[in-house]
Amino acid sequence: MQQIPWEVMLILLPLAGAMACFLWPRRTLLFGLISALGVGGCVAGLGWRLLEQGAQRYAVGGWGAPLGIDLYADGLSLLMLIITALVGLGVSIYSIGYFERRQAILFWPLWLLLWSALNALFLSADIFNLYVTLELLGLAAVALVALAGGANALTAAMRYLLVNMLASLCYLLGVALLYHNFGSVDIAILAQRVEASPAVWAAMGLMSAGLLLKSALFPLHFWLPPAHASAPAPVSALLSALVVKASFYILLRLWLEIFPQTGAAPGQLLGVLGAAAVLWGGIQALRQTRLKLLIAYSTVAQLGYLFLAFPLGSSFAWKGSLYLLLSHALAKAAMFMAAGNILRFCGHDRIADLDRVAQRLPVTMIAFSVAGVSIVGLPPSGGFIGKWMLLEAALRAGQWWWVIPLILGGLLAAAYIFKVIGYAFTQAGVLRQTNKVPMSMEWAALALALAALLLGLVALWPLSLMEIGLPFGGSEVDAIQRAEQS
Amino acid sequence: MILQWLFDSLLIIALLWLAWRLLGSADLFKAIVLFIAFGLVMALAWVRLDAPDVALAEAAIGAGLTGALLLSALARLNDLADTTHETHTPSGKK
Amino acid sequence: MSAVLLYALTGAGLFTLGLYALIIHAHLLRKILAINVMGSGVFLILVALGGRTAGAVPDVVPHAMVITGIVVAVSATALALALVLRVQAATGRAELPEEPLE
Amino acid sequence: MRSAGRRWHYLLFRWALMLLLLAVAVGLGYALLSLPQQAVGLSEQVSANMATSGVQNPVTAVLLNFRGYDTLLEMAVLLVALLGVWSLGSAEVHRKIDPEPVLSLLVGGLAPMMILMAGYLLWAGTNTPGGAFQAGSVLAAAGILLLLSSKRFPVRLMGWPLRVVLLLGLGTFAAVGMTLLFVSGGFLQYPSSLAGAFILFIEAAATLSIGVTLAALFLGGRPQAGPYR
Amino acid sequence: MNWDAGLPLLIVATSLFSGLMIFFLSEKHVVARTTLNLGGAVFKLVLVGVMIWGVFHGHHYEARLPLLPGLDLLLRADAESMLFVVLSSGLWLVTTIYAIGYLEGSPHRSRFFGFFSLCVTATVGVALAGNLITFVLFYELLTLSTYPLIVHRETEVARRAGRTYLIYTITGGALLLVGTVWLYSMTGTLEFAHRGFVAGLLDTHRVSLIVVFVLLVAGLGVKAALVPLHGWLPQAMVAPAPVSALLHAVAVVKAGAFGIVRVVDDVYGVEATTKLGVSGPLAALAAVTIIYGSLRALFQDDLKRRLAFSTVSQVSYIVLGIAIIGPIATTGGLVHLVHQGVMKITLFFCAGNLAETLGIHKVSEMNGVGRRMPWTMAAFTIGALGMIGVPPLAGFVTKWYLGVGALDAGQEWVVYILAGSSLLNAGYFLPVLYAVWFKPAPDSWPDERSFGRFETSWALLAPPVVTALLTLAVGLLASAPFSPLQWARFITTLEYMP
Repeated sequence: MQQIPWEVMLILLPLAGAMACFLWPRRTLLFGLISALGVGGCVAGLGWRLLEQGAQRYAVGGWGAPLGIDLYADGLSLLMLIITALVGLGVSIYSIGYFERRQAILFWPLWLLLWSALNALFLSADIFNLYVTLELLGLAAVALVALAGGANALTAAMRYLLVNMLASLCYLLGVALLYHNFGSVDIAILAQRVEASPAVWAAMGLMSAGLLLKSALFPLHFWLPPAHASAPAPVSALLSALVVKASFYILLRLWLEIFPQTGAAPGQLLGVLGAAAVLWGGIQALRQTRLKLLIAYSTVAQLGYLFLAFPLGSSFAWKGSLYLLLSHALAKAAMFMAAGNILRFCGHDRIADLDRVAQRLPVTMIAFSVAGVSIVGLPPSGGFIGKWMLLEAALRAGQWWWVIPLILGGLLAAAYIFKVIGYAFTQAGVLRQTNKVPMSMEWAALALALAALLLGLVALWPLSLMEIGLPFGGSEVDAIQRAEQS
Repeated sequence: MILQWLFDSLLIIALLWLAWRLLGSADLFKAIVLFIAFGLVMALAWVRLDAPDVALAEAAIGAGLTGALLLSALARLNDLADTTHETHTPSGKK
Repeated sequence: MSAVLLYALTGAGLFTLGLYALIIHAHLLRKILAINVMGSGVFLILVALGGRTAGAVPDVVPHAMVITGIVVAVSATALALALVLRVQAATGRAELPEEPLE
Repeated sequence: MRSAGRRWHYLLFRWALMLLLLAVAVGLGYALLSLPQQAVGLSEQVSANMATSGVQNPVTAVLLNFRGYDTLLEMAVLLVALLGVWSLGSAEVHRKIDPEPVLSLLVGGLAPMMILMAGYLLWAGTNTPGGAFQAGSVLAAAGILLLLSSKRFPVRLMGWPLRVVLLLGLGTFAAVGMTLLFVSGGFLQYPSSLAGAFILFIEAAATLSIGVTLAALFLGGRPQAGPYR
Repeated sequence: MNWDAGLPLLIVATSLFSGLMIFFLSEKHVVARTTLNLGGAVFKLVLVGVMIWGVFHGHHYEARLPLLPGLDLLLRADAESMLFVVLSSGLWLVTTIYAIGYLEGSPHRSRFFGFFSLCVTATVGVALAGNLITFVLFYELLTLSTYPLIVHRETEVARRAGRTYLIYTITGGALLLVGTVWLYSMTGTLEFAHRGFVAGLLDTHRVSLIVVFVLLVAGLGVKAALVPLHGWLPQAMVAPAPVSALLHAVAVVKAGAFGIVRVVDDVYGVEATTKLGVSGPLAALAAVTIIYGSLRALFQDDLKRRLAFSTVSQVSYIVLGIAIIGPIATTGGLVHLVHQGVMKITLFFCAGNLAETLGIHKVSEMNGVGRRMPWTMAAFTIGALGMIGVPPLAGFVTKWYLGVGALDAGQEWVVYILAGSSLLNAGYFLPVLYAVWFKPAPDSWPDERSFGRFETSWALLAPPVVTALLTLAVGLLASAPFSPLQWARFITTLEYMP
């Protein structure tokens, strides 16, 4: 029996949806939602296959690596695809009410192309193909930011575009070095052939620099707050939840497969930068007076956590980092949507003037608070599980100092989240002029926030998916450690 | 052989010199013209490196189209700069 | 040293030269030019190193990659130029503000 | 005082940057020199599979067959760039000044020739240098010349006909890929006997799309017709 | 579902469910809200009754939900948890009735009662937690659900109090979390066990264990209001009276004290606690808190503030009893968990009644109020005398056991602390009682409202009377079976059994 190649469907379906939206602009909503649901179905199909048969490799064109391009799906890519589909569905529903028609006919094709790029990126096993998907992703993201119009959004988009182009070139140069050293651009083949050499070091430096720039690791985060804060709310959600994660995903893959034997120093450096990001982003978020900027700086901080796994390097730490990534994606998307609702409702997002929003937009406020719980890392939430795993990994590895940023970051996050919530509990007068917020926008935010919360209660399930294809190496090490100690 | 070396060195020096000049030029128009020239020299380099396909692509896209895009953007930029104080268009949704 | 490596080194030079200009210059058109020069440098490295084959025929896979790269570059450049125009229209300057946002 | 201080900072920054980049360049150069003398590229695999690729030009074989998926995504990149430009504003339809008569005359002669040349490049691309991208860009150049020389853009064609042409390349590529999925069981897996025909078909569509897309990018905005007005 | 696993879940879920339902009710649905509130509370109490019966008949109630590989969310009914569950669910019912009366006609009641129910959910979760991570989870949930209650009035003062509360408790929660993870990374388990689960590491990880102990106690001490971590408690008295009752008697400070009990008894075990040398400093800290709280209470004119400092002092009796390390003192500490709750809730109810009915907030305004509100003030008197330790009231039993326990453990200094503290208690309560009963009443009260037949509305009056009677009962019937004292002794035997 011939198997349906879900991987290919995942890439082509949103692509086809984008083309249909472009061709029939009056039907964007229909095509957009069909694509969103279809992608959800394909992810489920792929997940089912992975559960039954383990990691999958698909040779596009039948050539196979190294000549052709391979698609590869294991637990890591599957989880990224699932989270993309979840956030994507939420954003799609949210966008129905958010955009007026003129923007909608541009938003939908761009968003579906972005989705296609994300899926292609998470499925690619080829570092040059990853470059193409990165470019597709970056350009679509820039176009979506610029959709907001206005001087802030335009300058932010411009900065974002330049950063993207620069980062992609750095990455491409690294690809060139790797290809010419080992004669392949396939990750698995490179992983077999790679051995430490100056070229590998240079490639690691260049590719990491490019990808860190795109993932906005401190101090390369300067472009992120303006871009994420000035984009339309659903776009902010996509950028913070998924787009920055995409480059992190590539970095993770490279780090796990190609650069494992470069020694401990680079990992420690990334850890230090991550810790700095956590603290700096938290402090900056606390200082902001506008809600969307606060959330954007919170993203800077939260991205920092993900890098704390690099110095630890154990499979448990990687999983914790990935878990944080997943829950941050859901929570942050919910948060930006909630901010979008507030912005729509009040006409501004000045935190100090958020009087009585809690009473007027209860669902939105609950969504924000619930997402905040996960961002802070309080139980029971996905953020808590991720932090717990990182804390445990750090203490097990004897590197207790990583506990400090993890905890301080949580306290800072609590401070800036409750700063917002606190303003919602004020007695100030009733707002003068308010706009109606569609119900779909409120409930989409709440659904994603609750999903982030739920991640804290069903951790075993995502954690078992992470085992498919053993992207983080065997978990036996952890099991043995555990057995020894108990 | 020596001719080959001479050609290579000339090409490389031309590339670096053009890049240096175009990136340092005070006049934007001149910079763009130099950039087009740079693209054409790049095309020569591609030919020298036995990459005729790339040479064609570079000449047509890298030098030609990008150059045209840059020139037209510069022209519109100058138009905007001339009229910007009287017809300052507040950006936003159209 | 072979000519091939010389070209590759030139590519490295173009890359850093472009990077320097990208950081130093404020005008957006110059930044875009700088990025294009950087791109040419990367492409040069990619193709030049493909010439280290035994026979006379160079490795063509990097050629295809570079063609892809050139098309990507022109797409990004076109978008960037359109953005520059809009930034100029919105702010009156074709430069990025020092402070991102207030 | 303050401006002097700032200037001093600026100079310091410049020098530090230069040193840093010099270090980068040296490191990069060292890495390049340290590469093995003999490449371990994919030349052998490429030449071994040329026979079944359906074309004679190895670059075309890589671009449209071996790594055709990259090219498919690249067509999407072009579309995204165009959508991005369209989202930024609309293009003027009416020109303020009449095009120069000399230019019009020149274009009248040049454009058909360029279109012919594009066709040749496309055709020749299967076995000699050339191909969809080169042909497409020549086509785009012809389009740009036409745009520059014409007094008024063909508004009537700017609606859905334009969109169809813009999507032609990507759409054909994806559709062929999907068809092959059902025919030969693999995405973009050409049956070797028909590979040449398929590739030419895709390339023809792609050339048209690339040409029109690039010309539309040159226009720098949405055409003022149709729903995207 | 298996009933033995279902019951603990159900006990937690009753108030969770009613809380979530209440959020979606509009302000106008008074009847539906009241039904949900009281229904949830009564149902929970019935379930707790069933559970006591079951535990007595040898049932082993345990619900597990896998959280991480090797780490479960565990709800379990053991002797200690039953003590706290009974206390919190019983007092919750009373407090709910009181709150319904107290908040009648005020805005945002759905929000208030929603979080109120979540708060008790968290407390019951804390009580039933069978391992440290479950404890942490509900402990944090408690923090989150009490914050909206503290800022409920939405005034600037309330918001500042809420902010202070969060700063203290979130920081405390973070310390607790670090301690927990650290402990887990050493032991590989977090499940509460009689005599603890760290004994095997005493030789190898001595310093780490001490640091973890400090972290855990610091985290828990914030809620238990151990000096110097008590700063939030007096500020939080701006909250409505039922919330104060919740903070001081039912939930928050109790959760902290109960956590310390768990850490000493079931995480470290008394043996390890002694061997590590951390019990002495803990006892000293508790003693300092007892004296400091009483001293500060002496000088407060604001009634609720005086009561708040009294709480700071009284809760540390629990910690002191545990830290003395000895069966009798531990019994005294454990039983004070219940006794302090019953007494302090009475006092706060009465303070709320004074404020609601007569607008009295200050001690200096209380002259002669005994004649205007005899029932309320009688309840207040019983609570206050109990606090001082007058026999045969609840507080006396506690102090007796603490004193005897300290002598038994050879720590005479504790007796002086107890005596001093009792003197101070008398010092800040007796003048109030004197003024209430013997000083002449002023011509008019600050802000009097009439409630018809009774001195105040029945919903405000019944709860303090009931809890005052309880104060009397737990003291008088201390040696009856199923009294808190007997239960505490039972727990102690488990811990100290050879």
